[in-house]
Amino acid sequence: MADDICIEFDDVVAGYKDFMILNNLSFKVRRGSITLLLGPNGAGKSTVLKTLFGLLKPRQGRILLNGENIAGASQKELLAKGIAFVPQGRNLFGQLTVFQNLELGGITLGTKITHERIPEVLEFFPRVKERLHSQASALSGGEQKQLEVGRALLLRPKVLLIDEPSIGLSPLVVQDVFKLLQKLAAQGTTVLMVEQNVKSALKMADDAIALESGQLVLHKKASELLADPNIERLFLGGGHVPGAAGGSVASALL
Amino acid sequence: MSNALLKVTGLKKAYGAIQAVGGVSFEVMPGEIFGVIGPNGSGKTTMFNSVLGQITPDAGTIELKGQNITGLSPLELSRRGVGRTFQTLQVFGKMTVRDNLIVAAQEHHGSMWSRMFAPGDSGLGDKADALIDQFRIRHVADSLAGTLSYGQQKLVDIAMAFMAEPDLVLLDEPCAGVNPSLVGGISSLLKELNKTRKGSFVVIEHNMDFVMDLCHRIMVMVEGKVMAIGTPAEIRANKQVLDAYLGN
Amino acid sequence: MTDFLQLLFSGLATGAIYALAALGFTLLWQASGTINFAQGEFVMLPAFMMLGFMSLGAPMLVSFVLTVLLAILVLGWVFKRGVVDPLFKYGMMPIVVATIGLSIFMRNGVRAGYSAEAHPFPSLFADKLFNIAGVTVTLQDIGTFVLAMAIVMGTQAFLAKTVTGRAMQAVAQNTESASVLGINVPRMIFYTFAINAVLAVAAALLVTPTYLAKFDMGEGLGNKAFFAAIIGGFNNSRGALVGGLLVGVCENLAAAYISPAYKDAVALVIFMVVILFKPQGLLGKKEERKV
Amino acid sequence: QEVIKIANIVELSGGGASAGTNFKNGVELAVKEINAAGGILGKKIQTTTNDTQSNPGVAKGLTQKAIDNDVFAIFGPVFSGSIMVSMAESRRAEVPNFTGGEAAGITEQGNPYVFRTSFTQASAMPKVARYISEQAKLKTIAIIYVNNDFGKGGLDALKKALANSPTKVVAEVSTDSGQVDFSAAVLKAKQSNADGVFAYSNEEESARILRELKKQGWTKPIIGETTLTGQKVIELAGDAANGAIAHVGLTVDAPQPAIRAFRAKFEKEYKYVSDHNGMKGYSGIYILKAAIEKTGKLDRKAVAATLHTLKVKAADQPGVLMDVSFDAKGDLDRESFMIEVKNGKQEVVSILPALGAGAAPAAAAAKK
Amino acid sequence: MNAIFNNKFATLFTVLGALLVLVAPQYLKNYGIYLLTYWLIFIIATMGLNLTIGYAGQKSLGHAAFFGIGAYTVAIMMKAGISFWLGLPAAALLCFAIGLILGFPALRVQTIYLAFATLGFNTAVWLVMRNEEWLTGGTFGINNIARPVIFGYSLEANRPYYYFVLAVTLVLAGLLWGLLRSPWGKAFKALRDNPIRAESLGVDIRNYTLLSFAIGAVYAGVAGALFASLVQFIEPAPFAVGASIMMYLMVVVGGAGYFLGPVIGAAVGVVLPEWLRDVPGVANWYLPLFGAAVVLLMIWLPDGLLSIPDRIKAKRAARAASAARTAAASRIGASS
Ligand SMILES: Nc1ncnc2c1ncn2[C@@H]1O[C@H](COP(=O)(O)OP(=O)(O)OP(=O)(O)O)[C@@H](O)[C@H]1O
Ligand SMILES: Nc1ncnc2c1ncn2[C@@H]1O[C@H](COP(=O)(O)OP(=O)(O)OP(=O)(O)O)[C@@H](O)[C@H]1O
Ligand SMILES: [Mg+2]
Ligand SMILES: [Mg+2]
Repeated sequence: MADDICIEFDDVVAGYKDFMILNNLSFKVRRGSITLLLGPNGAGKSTVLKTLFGLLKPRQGRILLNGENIAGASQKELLAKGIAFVPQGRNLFGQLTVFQNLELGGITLGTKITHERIPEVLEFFPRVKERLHSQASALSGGEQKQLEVGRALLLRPKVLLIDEPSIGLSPLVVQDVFKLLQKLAAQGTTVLMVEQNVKSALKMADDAIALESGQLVLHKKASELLADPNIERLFLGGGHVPGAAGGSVASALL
Repeated sequence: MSNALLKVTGLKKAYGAIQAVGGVSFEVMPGEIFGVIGPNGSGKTTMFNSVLGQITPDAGTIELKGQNITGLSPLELSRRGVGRTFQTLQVFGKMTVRDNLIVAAQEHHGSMWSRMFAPGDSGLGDKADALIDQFRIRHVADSLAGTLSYGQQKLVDIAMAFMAEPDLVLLDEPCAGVNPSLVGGISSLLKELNKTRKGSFVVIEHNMDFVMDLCHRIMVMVEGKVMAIGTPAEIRANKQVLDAYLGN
Repeated sequence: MTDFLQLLFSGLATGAIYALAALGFTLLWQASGTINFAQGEFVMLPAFMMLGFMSLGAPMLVSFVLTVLLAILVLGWVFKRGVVDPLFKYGMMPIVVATIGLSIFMRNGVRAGYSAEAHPFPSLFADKLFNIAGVTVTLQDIGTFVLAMAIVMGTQAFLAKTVTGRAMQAVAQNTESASVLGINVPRMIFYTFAINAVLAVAAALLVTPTYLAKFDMGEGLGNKAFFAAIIGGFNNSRGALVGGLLVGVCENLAAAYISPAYKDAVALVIFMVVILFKPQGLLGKKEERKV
Repeated sequence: QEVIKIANIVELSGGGASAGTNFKNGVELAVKEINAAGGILGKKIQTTTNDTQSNPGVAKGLTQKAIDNDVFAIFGPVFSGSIMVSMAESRRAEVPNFTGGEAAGITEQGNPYVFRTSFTQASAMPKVARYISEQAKLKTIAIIYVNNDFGKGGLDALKKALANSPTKVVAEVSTDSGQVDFSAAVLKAKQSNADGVFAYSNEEESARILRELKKQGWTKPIIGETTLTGQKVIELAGDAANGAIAHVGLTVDAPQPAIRAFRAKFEKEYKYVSDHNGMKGYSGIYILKAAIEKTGKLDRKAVAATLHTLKVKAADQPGVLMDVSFDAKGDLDRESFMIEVKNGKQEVVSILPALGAGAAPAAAAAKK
Repeated sequence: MNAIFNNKFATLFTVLGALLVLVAPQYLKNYGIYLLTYWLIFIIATMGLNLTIGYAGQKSLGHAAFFGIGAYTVAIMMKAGISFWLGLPAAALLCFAIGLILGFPALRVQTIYLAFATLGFNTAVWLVMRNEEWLTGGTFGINNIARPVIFGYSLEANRPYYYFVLAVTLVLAGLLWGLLRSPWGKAFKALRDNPIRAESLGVDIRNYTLLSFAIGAVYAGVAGALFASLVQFIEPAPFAVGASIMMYLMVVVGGAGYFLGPVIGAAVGVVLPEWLRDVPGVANWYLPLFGAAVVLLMIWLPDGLLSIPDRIKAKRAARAASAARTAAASRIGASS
């Protein structure tokens, strides 16, 4: 089984300056699987991905990729090892055109390969294709997200880190993207994905990891979790009003 | 139909050759929760921004409670009791979460001159604290909003829109990036405000469970045009909408 | 008419000088999102370096090459490591103030350590006058104009047409995203400042014969260049050329036809009008969509 | 009092840096010599130097600082604007204050503690005017001046001096300090069809004006004041400086032996040729020395009083460079020169007598 | 904002500082007092700029123009025989009005483009000061400006004038403090952080923008008026663009958006170079040293000197938050 592990967090402590977000976090991700990272807002999911991709330096612990410690490696090195990252929020170069954004996405590949692959990627995202020579900042929220996902796929990564791809995407596009990820996984790509769209994500994922306050609270097969009667309570709020202090928000306002 | 709260007629906005909004008309009734859905790039956000004075539409009129508000500034709209959230995160990054909420409502209390002598929190501290608790951001209440996670910032943004108790709130993808348990919370909040204060809402959202459960009526936009307006059940049953947007 | 042409040509020559200095501003703005208030001093220092090499007996071109190397090291690498790297992530204000400090340091350092006098500087071009239909121009004027044009166009083409150029711009627009894509951010920043250093040396070579090598030559030059860059458009290198030429010509025409005492005011009026009606400058790109 | 403390308050940075640095170097050279020769009345001189940044507000503060430190005399600032402000302080403290400023206003305030080291524009410009209208016989003249207190002061003084002469001022062209392109200014002078041009600006700008005049083919007389034909200007303007004529109060190229000696010593010490500001500072110290020695004691009030009637001969006190006399206002009087640049060198074309020496025009042209 | 007074250390610091400012002049000679007065005047001017830049986020590079307008207003009025006590409010009012006008470009353009526009304004004002000799004395300036007399008591000497300026500084600081702790303070910050969001929440960004300029300008104008009668001579040079840039430097070095930032910033800009003059052996190098010091200060503390307490506080808060997080995490760990 051991050589089946693609990514391993071993006792990682990481955070922003003196604010430690992840405290002795350990988990493993199987090669060729789609692993979901779940948890409430502020749990530290994005921090996990940022640490993995070297944007935050871990204070302690090891981060293993195929058994090799990659803690402290530069983004360029990580990309060379086949990892790609789609961060949360807006990550485009607004004043450059859509096409130029794609070109920069392939900067580690060289211009020739990039230009060959761009049309392939655009096939998945017709909206983006239509706007190829617009300024990136002029795109709608969802179009921008599509462009970002496309930009990462250009690299044909072996490991794809993707932070809430569904933000801003319309349902049909979400389905398409999920299907695409499944196809990639089937071809051997390891996908580590953060999602709040828990139900649909669980349906397409293999494994699920849940974080809370930077702590691992659960690591299960996605199918098991989906079948778990507690899932409603855990992730979906069960439809009732949240809030530790009790009382509804509305009453607070009145 | 003249008693509509918000009435948009023939709204158009083009960017060069791209007709982002191509003649949209709809009405929102007092006390209504009105959903807006549609594929990416169908012009929802552009429609919002035109209604809210953020951009100038090429054509069309917008009426609020029967008064023409076309071309009014966002400020004027806020004064007339229209609140909003943004699709992109828009918080005050270098202010604490609590101050973010306080500043969201303070300008609705007293005149500019009287505010010069008002207490620092304009007496809004309790209200802010209540919302902070409801949105489960108590532990970051004194952090600078810019250092919060994506979802937390989104929550701050939504909470801000409610601080001043507007009559009409336009929300652009409020659930994006928000944990499902809180999505339920937002839904309940809107319903409750709708019931108790007759608050009206226009919501753009790609989360169908949320929209279908919450909205009284839904408008579907495709390619800058209205494809359909109807109750959730009607929309769910609309073949065209399924093909263009919802899938399966 | 002859008078007008004389003013026009002289203005173009002076404008070319402004353009060269302004180019540094637009380059740094596009490729690093910073403003270097020591830009004038970045031209002044190489002028003294070249003088130094020449006084040691090196011929002009050799001095130029040596100065380019030295400038890449000092104004490029040291500046990047010492000032830009630690401040880059804090936004514009600290860098602006640090470069103000740097300009005071460089200007007065040269004064205290070397000389408060103006020193003549040899021209790249022979001292030749051309008289065309009553209008006199010097070879220096023509040469400066042509070279300035070429340098500005070259820089603009590099930024807009090459992937490296765009990667440099990408770093300025969104540093984290750039590194996520594997763009070597430190290297791009180094390129930016190295190119800026080379441009500064080139500017020094062309400008100093007219401006004279003096510790405070950067002050006046920097101010004019700053205006020129704004008028032309901060985020477009061709803007530097247009802005520079416009300021040069307007000053001259205003001095002759309006009022010499208020000639700067004319540039100023253009400037205000541009700012108010086209804040991004004549050739500048529009700001991004924000909501 | 063991030493004689002297404060040097000069422009070492900002617009006046060249002038201030020269002035300071002159002062320090003189002090070094005097100290080496045993000081004044057996006491050594101690100087402190402070930079005004060419800013009057700072100059005022520094003058107070010098007074707080109980200095015997103050040298500087050189800039007229600065001395106008700072001399209120030295006056209040009754400390003799030597300045390089040339604006007429300085000595018109009735301040008994301020003394010049050079001509005022009010005394220099009549000489220039006389040259323009009587010797060069120009009917009309265009004036290119720098728009600051120095340039405006000169312009006003010259216009006043020309008012009763046959020469008319047909163009007044304002330029900026630090200006680079003088094509419009020269063009305006040309358009005025004047018989000659009077150029009045700082050294570097003067050089640029000369170059532009040459470029635009100006062949009529070019006349100026000290700054037009300075060593620096000639160095910077090259060929273009040839033919320029100026009235110069102090010049290192003057044929007097004391001045030649000074030139050599200064160049040896600082590795460059002094300008007139260096001479102002240098001779200023020697004037002070002469005044103290004549007074016989280190009493500021008495020394100031002495200065007001002081006459020093270069033969007795070579450091003053030329025979000099002071009047009750603190203005000085001495010979001056008309200089022409020939083959890149200053040449004295005539020596103009001191005003006090009678108005007989010096006919003899002294050649170097 | 109130953190600075909550902090015991800061309170101590403030009290000590206050004592120093009150007592020190008794032991200083003229020059020392002159320098302190200079410093206070720049504190007033940069307090205003701090409001414009640090709180309201409007990038202004034209502050010295107001400083000059204040100085010239008082000087010209006093030359015309009008009392300083009429001149001072006139200067303040005039600056307020012109400040409002300068605010208008800020409604159209932001960030660096605004900095450019204000820079242009400064140049224009400077040109008028230099060229309109009939009004401003042109490059000759205006000399012999008298110092005011208060209740028959002359402030001509340096020490009384110092205390007078100190009193003005304290009053103006108090007013600004009150303004910033009121809802206005938050509105300014909201304008700085995100004007688009602010407007949609009912913050009248137009009024606040204009007022941030106008109030800032009033402070500069009052400072200018005091400056004119401190130096007793004015000419255009101290009000040129370079001076605006220096004031900007002072605000940022002290800490933009920190109430006491200008106190430190003005000390760096005014007192530090004077102090460096007297460091033995470097006299000729004091300006380069000053420049280098500014660069080093920025590299060390990009948010300004007054960010030190905030840094310490942030560090402490981060540690506490980390601890809280670990505690929360261990509770979760126990339950699952
Ligand atoms: N730049 C930062 N500086 C300081 N603290 C930060 C920063 N970014 C995030 N944090 C803090 O780290 C914690 C975890 O953030 P993270 O972005 O990892 O959360 P997340 O699980 O991705 O949440 P979300 O679902 O909202 O995206 C949050 O409490 C947040 O306040
Ligand atoms: N400033 C602009 N310049 C050019 N095109 C624009 C601009 N703003 C919007 N558009 C275009 O208009 C169309 C509609 O954009 P809009 O943001 O309104 O879409 P949307 O319905 O909100 O989409 P999403 O669901 O992805 O947020 C898009 O194709 C977009 O590219
Ligand atoms: Mg996240
Ligand atoms: Mg949208």
